[in-house]
Amino acid sequence: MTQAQMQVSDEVAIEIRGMNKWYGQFHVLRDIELTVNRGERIVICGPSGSGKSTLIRCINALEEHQKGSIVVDGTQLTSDLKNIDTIRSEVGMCFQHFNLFPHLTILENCTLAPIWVRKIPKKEAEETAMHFLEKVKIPDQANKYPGQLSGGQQQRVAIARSLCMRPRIMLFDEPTSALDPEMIKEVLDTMIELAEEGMTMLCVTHEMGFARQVANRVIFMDAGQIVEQNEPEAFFNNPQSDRTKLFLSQILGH
Amino acid sequence: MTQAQMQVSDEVAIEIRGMNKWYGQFHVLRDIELTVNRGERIVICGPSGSGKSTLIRCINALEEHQKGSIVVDGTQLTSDLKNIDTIRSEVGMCFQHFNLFPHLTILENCTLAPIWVRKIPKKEAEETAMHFLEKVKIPDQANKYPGQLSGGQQQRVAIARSLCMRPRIMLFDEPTSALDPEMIKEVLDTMIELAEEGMTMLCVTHEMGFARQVANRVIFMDAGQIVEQNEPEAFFNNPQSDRTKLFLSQILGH
Amino acid sequence: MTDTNVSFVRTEQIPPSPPPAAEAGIVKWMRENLFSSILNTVLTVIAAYVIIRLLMGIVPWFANGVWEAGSMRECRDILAGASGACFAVLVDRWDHLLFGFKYPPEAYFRIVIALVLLLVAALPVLFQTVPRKLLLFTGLYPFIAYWLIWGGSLWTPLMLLALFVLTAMVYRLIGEQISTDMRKIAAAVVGLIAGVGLAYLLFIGAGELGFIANSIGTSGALNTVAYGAFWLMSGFTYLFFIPMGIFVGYAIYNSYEGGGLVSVVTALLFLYAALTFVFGPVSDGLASVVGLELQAVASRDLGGFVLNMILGTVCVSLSIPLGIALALGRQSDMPLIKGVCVIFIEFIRGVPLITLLFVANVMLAYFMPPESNFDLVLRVIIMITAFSAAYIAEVIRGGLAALPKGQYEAADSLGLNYAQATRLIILPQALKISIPGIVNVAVGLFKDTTLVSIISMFDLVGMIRGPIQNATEWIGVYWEVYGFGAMLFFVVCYGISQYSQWLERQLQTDHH
Amino acid sequence: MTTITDTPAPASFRLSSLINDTRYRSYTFQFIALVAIIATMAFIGGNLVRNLAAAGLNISYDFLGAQAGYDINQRPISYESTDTHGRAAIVGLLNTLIVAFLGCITATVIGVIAGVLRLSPNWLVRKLMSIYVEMFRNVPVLIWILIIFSIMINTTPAPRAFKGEDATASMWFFDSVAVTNRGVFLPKPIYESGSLIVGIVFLLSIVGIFAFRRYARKQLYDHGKLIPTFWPSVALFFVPAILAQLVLGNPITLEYPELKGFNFKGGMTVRGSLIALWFALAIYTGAFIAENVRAGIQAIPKGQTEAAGALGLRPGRIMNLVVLPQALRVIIPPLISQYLNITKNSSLAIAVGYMDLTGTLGGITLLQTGRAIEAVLLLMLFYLTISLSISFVMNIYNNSIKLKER
Amino acid sequence: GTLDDVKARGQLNCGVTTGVPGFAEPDANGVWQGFDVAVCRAVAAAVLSDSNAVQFVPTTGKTRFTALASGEIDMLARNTTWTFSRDVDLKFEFTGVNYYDGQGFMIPKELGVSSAKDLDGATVCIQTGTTTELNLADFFRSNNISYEPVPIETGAEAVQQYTAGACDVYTTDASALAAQRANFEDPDAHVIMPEIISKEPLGPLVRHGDNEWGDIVRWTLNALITAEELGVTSANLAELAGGTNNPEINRLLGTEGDLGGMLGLDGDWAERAIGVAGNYGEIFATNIGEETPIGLARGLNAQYTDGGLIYSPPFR
Ligand SMILES: Nc1ncnc2c1ncn2[C@@H]1O[C@H](COP(=O)(O)OP(=O)(O)OP(=O)(O)O)[C@@H](O)[C@H]1O
Ligand SMILES: Nc1ncnc2c1ncn2[C@@H]1O[C@H](COP(=O)(O)OP(=O)(O)OP(=O)(O)O)[C@@H](O)[C@H]1O
Ligand SMILES: [Mg+2]
Ligand SMILES: [Mg+2]
Repeated sequence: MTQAQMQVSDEVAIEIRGMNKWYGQFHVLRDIELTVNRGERIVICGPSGSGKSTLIRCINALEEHQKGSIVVDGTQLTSDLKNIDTIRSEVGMCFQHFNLFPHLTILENCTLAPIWVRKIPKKEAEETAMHFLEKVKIPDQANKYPGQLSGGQQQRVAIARSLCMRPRIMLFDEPTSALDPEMIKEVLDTMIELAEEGMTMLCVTHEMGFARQVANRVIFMDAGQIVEQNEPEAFFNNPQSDRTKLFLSQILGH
Repeated sequence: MTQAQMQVSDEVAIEIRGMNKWYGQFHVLRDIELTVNRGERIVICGPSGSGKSTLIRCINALEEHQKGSIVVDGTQLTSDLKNIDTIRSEVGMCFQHFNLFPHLTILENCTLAPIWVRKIPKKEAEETAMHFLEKVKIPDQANKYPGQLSGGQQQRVAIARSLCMRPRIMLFDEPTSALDPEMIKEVLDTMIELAEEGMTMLCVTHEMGFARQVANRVIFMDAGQIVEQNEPEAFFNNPQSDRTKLFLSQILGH
Repeated sequence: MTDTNVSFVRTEQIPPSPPPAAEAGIVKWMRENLFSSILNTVLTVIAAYVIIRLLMGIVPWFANGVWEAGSMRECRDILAGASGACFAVLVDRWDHLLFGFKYPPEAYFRIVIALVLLLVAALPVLFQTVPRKLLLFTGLYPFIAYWLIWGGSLWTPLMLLALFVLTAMVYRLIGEQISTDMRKIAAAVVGLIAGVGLAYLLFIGAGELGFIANSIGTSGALNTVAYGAFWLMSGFTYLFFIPMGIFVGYAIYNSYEGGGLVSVVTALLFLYAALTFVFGPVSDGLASVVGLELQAVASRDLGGFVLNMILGTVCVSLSIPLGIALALGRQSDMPLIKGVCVIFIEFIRGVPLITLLFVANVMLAYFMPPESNFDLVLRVIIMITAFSAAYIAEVIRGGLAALPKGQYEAADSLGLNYAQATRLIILPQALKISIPGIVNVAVGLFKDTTLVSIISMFDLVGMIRGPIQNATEWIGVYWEVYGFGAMLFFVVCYGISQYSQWLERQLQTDHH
Repeated sequence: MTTITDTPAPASFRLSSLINDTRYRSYTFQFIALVAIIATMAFIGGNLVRNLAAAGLNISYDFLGAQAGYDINQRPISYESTDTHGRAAIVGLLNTLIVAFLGCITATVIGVIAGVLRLSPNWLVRKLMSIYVEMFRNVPVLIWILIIFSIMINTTPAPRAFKGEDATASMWFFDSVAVTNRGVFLPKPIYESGSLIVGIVFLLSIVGIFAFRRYARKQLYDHGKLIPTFWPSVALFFVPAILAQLVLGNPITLEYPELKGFNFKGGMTVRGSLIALWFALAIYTGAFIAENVRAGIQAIPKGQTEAAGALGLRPGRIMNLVVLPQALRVIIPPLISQYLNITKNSSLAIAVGYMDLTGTLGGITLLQTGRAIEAVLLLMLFYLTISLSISFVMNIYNNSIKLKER
Repeated sequence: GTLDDVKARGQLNCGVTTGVPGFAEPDANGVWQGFDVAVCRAVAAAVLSDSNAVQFVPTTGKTRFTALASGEIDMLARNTTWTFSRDVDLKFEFTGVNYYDGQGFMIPKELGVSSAKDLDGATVCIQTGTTTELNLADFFRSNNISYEPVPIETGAEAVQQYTAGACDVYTTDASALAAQRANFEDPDAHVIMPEIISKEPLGPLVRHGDNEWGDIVRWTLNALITAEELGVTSANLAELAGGTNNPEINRLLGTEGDLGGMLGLDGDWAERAIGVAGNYGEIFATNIGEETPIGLARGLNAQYTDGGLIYSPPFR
């Protein structure tokens, strides 16, 4: 299945306008403009330190931006905690290092936020959790602790944990880069499945195969700016900017 | 370049005769017989726990053997401290975990032993050190601390540190197994270069590409015994013993 | 030039054989462990000499020990000049050493039961494998122990327990069970009460500050400065007493959606009201109907080793929550709160415990309202708790720092708020890492409880240095009593520290 | 690329922003905390004022200027019973510093030795050391102070045992040192003209030792010559000064302690109370330091020793050049807190009659003047200052040797 | 006032020492016994009609004044010397003297010293916690002789040092010296020197400002003294309380006049106080007198009629 077959609506899911961010004096993100429609699957790539992580962390309010606006699902991201809460419950996030809670079982990991944030009864939350664990193909591990799982399994649990909050948008920050090669596939498969269901996704990754297969759009960032964005085929086969060409030559040659 | 092109002399570098070692009641090394000529490059492989590390640690007197004899460069390895010193200054060793001294700069790591053991003036020792650091391609890191380097760089420093003692024999104990894939190549390149210069080398490794490319001889160990040894081509293409076949099938299939 | 004959295949296995004879047996052990080098041989000889000399001194003293005598003089007569201990003092003053001299002997069994139950209550905290259900007993234990040790009516601890349970129920009721409209109303009411209450307190406080300023007066430069500062603060408080009240009321009202603040404040208000108005009459009333009385014992009458144990356990358990709060405060990014916590922790850690005990003894009473007169044991508990809280806070801070940043971020990204993240994610992990450290602080603290002897409390050491050594019949005893005291502490502390080491090993393997 | 900058209007301020807006939230909380702190202060302060007035007391530090009236046996600075309470407090403070300083040094020495011996290959020594460590770590320091003091008093002879024909005790080192249960009496140097030169020579020889060690290091670095330094240093320490002493005709003489009347007279005295406290603190804290040292050494991976060994370094050098420099970084932070503990535990001095800060200011002064609040506050202030200075200095040192990481 | 507090509480809080043989020490059963303790019990009996309604609060030298000032205790009956500054500066009220003491010296006989003036260079063990240090410093300074003070916290430890020879001389109040010597292995090997270098009038004290309460403590003590003077003993108390022809006894025991009412107590208050352990002389004899291990002679503490200083103002 190619990206063309997945439906993209016209509804805007994320709208970023003139967003700027500084760490102290260091200008990490410069005038970011980005509109993501509902159902879009966007892959973000770029050299290390180019601000990819920072960008998607801003969308989730894990980092504050200093200028410009971010509107997620109609909610403006301001310093108001209520808005932040609303946005966070709309947006799920998967980290490079999974960040599962090691003292809770897989099931508890998945039900914690639904119970405490969404105030869903425990039983119902557990049913939902089992549903998503089945989806990521590890229902049988539900009562184990994260430490007993392999990296790939852990990452899938992390995805399931986010899904349990029933987010409308998922952010992924290099979800496979901490994994051994055999496990990467498991996780990518899960993500592809998710994409097929029409989840809006922003994914920082260097897995170009994944980008080709599922992305609607590939964004290339460098030095805190969006340098180029295009549909995957066009992006890979016919990059425009020199910076992109150089980057692609390194990444694909590797 | 293949191994045939590197010269091997008839001079004996290491001679091990009927060597046995026990840890308590546990018989780790059994009747080891091994002669290494000057300039030979030997790769030792075998399943985990087969005694590979123990063998090469015995050659360096890091472990005591209880029966049999080890003669390195004409010096018999006894519990006599003088002999141990002589042998250790002839034999360099690289460990899996590099074991750099974290409180000393790279340069100090490299000059410590030459100054204190070989009594080489500091200036001269530093020149030698820089020479070898250049050889392993990290002269610019000389004044950093090990903690500030990547794993591959650290392993290369470890090699340079051994070389600074101008050993005639180098022992490597799985020098690349703690490294990320990208870094393995850096280190193997350095080792290949060393091999090309005719250094006598004993290397415990599972990098079969490396073995094919540089080794004169591959030794397969199991349960504390040398089970099979042969030239790399013969060893890989036509293993004799069942144990070896099994092992190779596992390792190459991987 | 290449060695052509490299290929070799082993056809038969070499079976493992035992090591050569010289490599085994006691001789080898001795050689390796005692006489492996000249230096070691010398050390062995020296060590052996030291041990023999010590034994030569101690063994006869022990062996000759007199166990039955009425006084030191009788002991001396029995020993007739030979070196020997007078253990009779231990027999004679056994009760006093353990329980103090005022605790009613017929109630000793109560303390023994309380201590045994303490072990049971501690089990689920100390060992993960013990059924979690026992934690319920741990929660009940303080009330049981209070009743057993201090006696009085069972209704007092029971009522307290009931109040706590009720408070928790009120909290849940407001927080989770009632409808949003009801919660809005509750929020308005509670906000009003809390706001007015706060404004009232601030008003009083402002007056108090003015009072202080006036009583300092302006004689002398330092006084003038203090005078000004107090009036300034007073003015500040006057200025804000109404706005603060309104604001706090409004804040509580406004937070009805989250439910958190409202339910916490409601629960606290409930607890306060219940304690002041309901608690006394009801428990007295119940007590007059059905007694359930144990002979009451005043805190003052506690003594001996039991006092050390009580001070140790009570203070450590109380200081853990305080320590957690301090540690979290110290991690806070609000400078004022962080500053207060840092100052508190560093101050407490910078002064010796006995100066704090002096404070408990000579100063604390001055800080309390004139009519309140709580007894020395309580004051000492307050100071020791503050003391150990500072140390525990540092241990827990280490545990917090050991948590990867990713845990905080994951909690944030799931939408958990600070309180939830802290309670559900951060603390459980940080505390687990900190347990060995906390146990070490506890051991140190337990040993330090002997310092209360310096402020005239009759703990084990106080008992020895006071009544026993000054008793007419036991003037001159020394080694026996101190040796006994040292032994008691050793047994307990060594046990605990072995536990903590076991736990550390356990945690290490957990991580892999 | 377009650079539109339609920055959103900052969210309008509402009262609820004070709680819900991350920009104001922390200020709000801090403001509330500030008011709460002030209110608590008001509560405590008001009570204090009221209670003091009721008791007819006032806070005043005038007593520090009043005559103390009591004697102190160990006086680092001159002090008479006619001096003020303030001066008595200073004497006490100095005594605290003396015992803390001696205690820290001795505890470190004991701790390092015991810690290293706990890793000894010798089974007996290892066991003995772990008995020592466990015994001291698990019994309150107060009990140890009392026990050690008692041992000292009862096992060493009283001065009068040295008296008469049938003396049961005798002095050590050719009648120059007397060990009694009142303390140790040592010869005291008397400086006559010329002794200044001897002193200078001695100082120079100490400078010389350092210079020599530098020279030796330089020889090694420049010419690869390894010069032994231990015995030459020892020789340098003693020989020049002794030579100068002989050449100048013994300008420095020793005054030997002599039994006169009740006590040994002349010479120097190290009082029993000081020794007992010093020894008790050192041996108690030494047990803790031993554990830190052991942990520090064990924290160094075995690979470090092996790598150094494989480079041909001998065990002694491995210890000095590789293991100890690294172990030190692990040992220092807990060592700081042990030093602080010694200082704080020295406040138990009064149990053995050593007149430290707690014994003077917090003891007799408090008792005589009844100024409990003032005395206790001052006492805490002094201790706090000492503690903070120690940890300040040690932290600077600790930071200076921290390992560099990525 | 304090009286109401005590009555409301039903218990008298009385500060004592942590243990001085004969004066205040808990016995093997944990019951406080001693000469100072008897005063507390007498007051309790007078006020609360129950000599056991006393909470004894052990205090050290450091804590005693704050304990009293802060209201933790109602009265302090602990060997506390009545001095000007304590009375005036620290704002306490001494309600009388129950024991006239003085600081003395004890020294082993074998040293052959007969006068304190010969103690030049001696090491002196002092039990800290009272006026001892000051007296000692004054004495040696005025006599221009040197000494080495060794301050010790508890009597037991001082004795230990002294007997081990760690000090040559032991100084504290003469009463304590005698008491402790009596318990030595060989009491005769030690002598108490003739010099008494200070006046140590010891007596109970209360807070300044509550004169009613001060009066009760003062006159309870005086009642005990007067009882001895008038020959009222525990043996004949009941009989005399029935009424005698000695008006002074009658006033004391409440059969004549209303002295008790003036104090805010009832008429039998003195009878109850005396009933606890007898009159002053009996208390002395049972706790510290020559028949006890403490073995103190009455000396200065004899009634004025016997040449001592014990003297009570008249009950009228
Ligand atoms: N907390 C911080 N404080 C200061 N600078 C930071 C901080 N976090 C990130 N940076 C800097 O911001 C820049 C962008 O970081 P970011 O993590 O977004 O890069 P990235 O594109 O995700 O890189 P990578 O591929 O390595 O993850 C980097 O130069 C980084 O050093
Ligand atoms: N110090 C020791 N004491 C006891 N047994 C040991 C010790 N060191 C190693 N052994 C045992 O000796 C055997 C051989 O160990 P060795 O480290 O030489 O194996 P290896 O072939 O290097 O394995 P690997 O590939 O895992 O490094 C193993 O069974 C190991 O458990
Ligand atoms: Mg990143
Ligand atoms: Mg190995």
